Amino acid sequence: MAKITMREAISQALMEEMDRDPKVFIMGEEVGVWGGTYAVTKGFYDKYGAMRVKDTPIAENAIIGGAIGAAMVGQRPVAELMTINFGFSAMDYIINQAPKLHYMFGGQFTLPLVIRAVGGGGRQLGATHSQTPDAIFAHFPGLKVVSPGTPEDAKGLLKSAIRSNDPVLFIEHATMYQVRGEVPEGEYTIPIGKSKVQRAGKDVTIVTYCKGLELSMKAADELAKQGIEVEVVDLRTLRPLDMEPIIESFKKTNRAVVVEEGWKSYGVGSEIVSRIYEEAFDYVDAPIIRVAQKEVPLPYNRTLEQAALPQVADIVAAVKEVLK
Amino acid sequence: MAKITMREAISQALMEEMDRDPKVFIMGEEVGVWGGTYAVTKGFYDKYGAMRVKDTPIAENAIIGGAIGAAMVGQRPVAELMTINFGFSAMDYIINQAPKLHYMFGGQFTLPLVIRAVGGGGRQLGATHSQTPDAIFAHFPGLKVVSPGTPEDAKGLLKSAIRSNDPVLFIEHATMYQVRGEVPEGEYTIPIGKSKVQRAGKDVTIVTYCKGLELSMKAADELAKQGIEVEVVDLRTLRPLDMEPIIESFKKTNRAVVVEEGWKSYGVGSEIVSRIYEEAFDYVDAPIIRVAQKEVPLPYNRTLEQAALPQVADIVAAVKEVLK
Amino acid sequence: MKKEQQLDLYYQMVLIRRLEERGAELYQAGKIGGFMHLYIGQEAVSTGLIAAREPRDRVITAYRDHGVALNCGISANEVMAELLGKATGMSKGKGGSMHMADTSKNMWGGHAIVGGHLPIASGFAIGDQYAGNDNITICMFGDGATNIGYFHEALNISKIWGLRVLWVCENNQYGMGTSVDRASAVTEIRQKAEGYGMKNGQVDGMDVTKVYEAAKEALEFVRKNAQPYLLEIDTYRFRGHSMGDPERYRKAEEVKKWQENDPIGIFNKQLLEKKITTAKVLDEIEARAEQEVVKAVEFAEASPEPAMSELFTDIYAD
Amino acid sequence: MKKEQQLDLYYQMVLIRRLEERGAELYQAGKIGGFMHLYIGQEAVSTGLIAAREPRDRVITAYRDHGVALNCGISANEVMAELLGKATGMSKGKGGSMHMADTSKNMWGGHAIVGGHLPIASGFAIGDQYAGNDNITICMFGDGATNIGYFHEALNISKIWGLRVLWVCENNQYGMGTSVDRASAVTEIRQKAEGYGMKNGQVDGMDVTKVYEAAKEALEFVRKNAQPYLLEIDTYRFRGHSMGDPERYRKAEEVKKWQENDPIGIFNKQLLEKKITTAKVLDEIEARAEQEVVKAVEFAEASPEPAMSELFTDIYAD
Ligand SMILES: Cc1ncc(C[n+]2csc(CCOP(=O)(O)OP(=O)(O)O)c2C)c(N)n1
Ligand SMILES: Cc1ncc(C[n+]2csc(CCOP(=O)(O)OP(=O)(O)O)c2C)c(N)n1
Ligand SMILES: [Mg+2]
Ligand SMILES: [Mg+2]
Repeated sequence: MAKITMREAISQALMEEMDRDPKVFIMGEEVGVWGGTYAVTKGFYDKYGAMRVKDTPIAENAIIGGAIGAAMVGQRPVAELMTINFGFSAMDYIINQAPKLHYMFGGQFTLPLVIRAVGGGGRQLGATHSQTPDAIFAHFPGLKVVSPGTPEDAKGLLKSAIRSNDPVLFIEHATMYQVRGEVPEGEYTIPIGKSKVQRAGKDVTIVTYCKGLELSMKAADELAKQGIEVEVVDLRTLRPLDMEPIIESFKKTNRAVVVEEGWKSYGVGSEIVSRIYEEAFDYVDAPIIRVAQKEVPLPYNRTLEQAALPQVADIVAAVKEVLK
Repeated sequence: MAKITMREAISQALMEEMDRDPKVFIMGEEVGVWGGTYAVTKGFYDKYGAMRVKDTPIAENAIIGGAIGAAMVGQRPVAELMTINFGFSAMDYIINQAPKLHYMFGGQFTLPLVIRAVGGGGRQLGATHSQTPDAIFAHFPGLKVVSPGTPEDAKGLLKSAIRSNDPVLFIEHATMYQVRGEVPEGEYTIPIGKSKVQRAGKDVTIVTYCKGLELSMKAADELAKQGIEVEVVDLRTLRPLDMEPIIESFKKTNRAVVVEEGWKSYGVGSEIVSRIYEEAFDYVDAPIIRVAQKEVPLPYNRTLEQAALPQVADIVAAVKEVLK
Repeated sequence: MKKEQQLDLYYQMVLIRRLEERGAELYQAGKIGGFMHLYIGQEAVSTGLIAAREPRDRVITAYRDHGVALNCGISANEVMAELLGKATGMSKGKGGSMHMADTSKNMWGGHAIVGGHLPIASGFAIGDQYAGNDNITICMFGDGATNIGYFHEALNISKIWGLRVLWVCENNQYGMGTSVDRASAVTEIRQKAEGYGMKNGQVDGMDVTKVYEAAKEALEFVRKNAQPYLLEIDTYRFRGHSMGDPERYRKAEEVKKWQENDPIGIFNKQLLEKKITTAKVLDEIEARAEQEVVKAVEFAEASPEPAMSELFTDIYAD
Repeated sequence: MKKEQQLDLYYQMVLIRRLEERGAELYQAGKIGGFMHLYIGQEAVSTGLIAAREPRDRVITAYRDHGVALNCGISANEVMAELLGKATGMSKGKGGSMHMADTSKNMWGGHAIVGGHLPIASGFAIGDQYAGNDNITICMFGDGATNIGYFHEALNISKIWGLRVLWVCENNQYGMGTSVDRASAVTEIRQKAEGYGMKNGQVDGMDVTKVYEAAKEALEFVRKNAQPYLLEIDTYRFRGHSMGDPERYRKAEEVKKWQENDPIGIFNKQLLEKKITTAKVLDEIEARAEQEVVKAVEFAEASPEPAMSELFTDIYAD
């Protein structure tokens, strides 16, 4: 297995799918000549040309609305939101159009459409540019919401997203493009809607995804040194949500911590916690703890920003708390 | 106490506040000459004139963005979204601007702004027009989210919202304007951020709000006939969330059902359930059940639509289930 | 236009009128729910416009869509069945009045978010440009829709990318209760095209022949030049915005004045004055339309409700 | 312009340049984080524009805001402190480079959602109209921002309601890496005003005197007529879009050509050629600006970080 970065993994997935299927094209701000603000599509413009790598105006509705239209008539667009925060400027398309058109017209057409969006805080971009609002997108039936935490998953899931006939919101994390991980040689896909045990353990179950996975794996390392064996389950897909590996793990550990980067209230953790109690009530040995972002708009100042974001130490503390 | 409709209650609140404070004005689509699509501002245009009751173009960003601007420079606008679904077309203002500007600029100015929005399903308006997406707005610190279930609360809370120096999203329900209830004579306000026991009981706690309250009260009546005494706690405000009366009630009943009209996954109930377990773990006698909308875009056909929406019978069944 | 085609257009206009008149009754009787927006008074617009398209040209419109659905060749049966929320409607009863589409007829709906379908229309044209064909997307919308940001983003991208879109503004003078001059910086909607350096035109929407001709010309321009075109069609809705309109915003005289300008009456007169046909033939056509509507109501009423399992069908395609 | 004012403008332009040059170094040194967008090359735009306003006129701009913050009278100390995220910044270190405001100076930020502040600017003018005063809101934005829906909704409402807004497009030829002709249907941004029947103008943004005069005229029009005005100011950014720009989208020759057109150099030459002042005076001004920046850096570096309690302050006002 090759060790590559998250950026390379996503880039490879895009390229392989564009090579495989001429219907796949990319559109978004600065995806072409610039090479992608996070350099994910570097080299694509020269390789595929302006028709398949479309630089758009700053017009998020034209981007996502346009991708929806192109998908309805048979293409397979991958639309890029420079950051997920700009998705709010095209929100109607993401939550009110893409997830409903197939249903509302009785299944007459499909929407094979991927929206790639860069999310996450920690880069001192200030309150409007630093959000991890994944939970709000996951609220809408008809949309698939994917957010991988490893290069392997990113590549395999993005390829599945592009092949899916449904609209998929694919959320990446701005601080994880340099994360390295092993990726299988050659062609592979990973199914959407499957959670995965990323680290086996027996004492506590941590449920998390995306940036939370990075933090949780570090916390698990630290806890291992103290003799605590954490099992880390990665959601990978927020909708449709796969609780099976989580419940299985929980029935073994009877204790859980849910970790996400976004705000706690009405967040991803709220749903996971509710489901664990619903589906494994008799196995609960201690209150499940949510580790999440403090309920503040993210400030620019680095120290304050880091204080608002969940940290490895918070996870370690939470695990110890559920083990009390 | 006078018995008035929800429509009258909201209308009275607006009028009283406009009479009290010349800085208060209304802007939105069809709020003026038409008299409001739900007739809430009927007569206002003639009484207050075009400057205080502003008919806007169909331009949700200009409406909410404009209200934000006017609030920043010292007015107290009440902006109306014809339905909350159209809020998605101005989403950046609602979740990314209004809740953050005060904080991001170090508190230099305030945003005394109310966004009134009509939500809810059940009127065969189809998937894009029938949503109860309250949870996604409640996810954002900096915004206050209020959604009353009785005329008394609607009037008192709307008056508080208008007097608040923070942005408040005030969610009404399209099918509840004819609901009647007693309202105190004369001037009163109800504080934002206070949940309330709307019906006392001892066997089970139902936590709900808005349309869910109407349904839950009916369910409670039905259950009372069968000798089950339900306590109904009304959230009234989704953010900031007041858990106190809920936890107090739960410590007495040890059983709860959470009822909302919106989708279950990543919904309001998820947060409430998580909090009850966090704050009253030792008092739980049975798994808490969430009653909510089926995870489908709402269809036009009446029978299907009603099948997707939570019904009184669903609540009754859930209460019996938690009592098993 | 050949005589047959003219008679066919007359039939279509009458069919729309009759079907909606019956629809309004069924709505009052509680058999149709939700929002229903009648096209009565505007029939010449979509009838002339759609007559000018090639079958491969795609059509997309707002929620005021019964007329254009019929013009595109969707049967009265299906339209009525959808209104009644039946399984036999073209959207299986899930869409209702505002969401009528039949992609096999290149009719792509029926969309209820004002202006929301304009970027989607650009998207159709992006798809067609990508596929390398010269299909045109005909996108219809109201005057009110030209004030929302969607309009701007869609028109801009259609111009810079050379997309084959015919933008058609049905200027019926009001967006709900707000007259054009109260909502729009310019009252001639076609002037908005100037801000995009976009070719544009304006035509009387009460005269189906004029609409047809203007549409033909515009479509030819779009097809040939691979450039968008904004066509403003001036018209008037004779009824309220939707079924529950208090109509406080316009005077009875104004409505009356326009109603005297009935597009069906105008066309009827033209056909007779130009001696294209006889009153008897037109009467027969009207009777046939009437009959079609009676049949459609019977069909719709007799049709089954969607199965309960439909609630969970078509949420996802895979 | 009086001599003193001209010298003051010269000082402001040099101050912006020097402050940003130091800012760039501090960014490279890791003392400034987030996104930082330099104004270098565009100094004449905000300097001439703000000089033309009355103090009661409100200013709002995008994230490229250091220059206009200084022009509005915010001190170099505060600008530098905000860049370093210190408690002494005008936004208490919570806003950073993109969010500089001081409402006591009628500078309302610093906004990072492209085009997002345009409807807010309309809102300021709505508030002022409601209050019955004749304050003007000066709203600056880039060429790229004119393609988003926010622009359209804001301009339209300003026209129909007769709002006192001076819309100022700083056309620096690119939105990030996308040149105006690749993103906008019209390359003269002022032409977009035609779609709103809005008065408009265009001016060379490398010449501070011309900017000042055009702004004066436009402001007078807005104040007197209670009508908006769109002023396009043509300029160029000498540096990358933000600190991490690979600059693959423009040729070195193009940048060089524009850099030869340096607004500070042009003004310097004008002042000398018109014999308004001497090289010695200008050198002194430059030294004073330099000194101000040195002081500002010292001030910012010595300033405290915001207290941890600030994390939870000002989320709500009540
Ligand atoms: C984004 C959005 N805002 C508001 C509405 C509510 N609404 C439905 S139709 C309408 C008026 C539209 O007027 P116009 O575009 O002129 O079309 P017409 O009804 O005259 O055919 C409004 C405001 C909506 N559906 N979508
Ligand atoms: C809604 C939105 N989309 C995308 C971005 C990312 N972005 C930041 S600046 C910028 C370019 C803006 O160009 P222009 O308006 O010309 O201003 P300039 O940077 O040239 O001053 C982009 C695309 C954003 N901040 N907001
Ligand atoms: Mg109209
Ligand atoms: Mg620019």
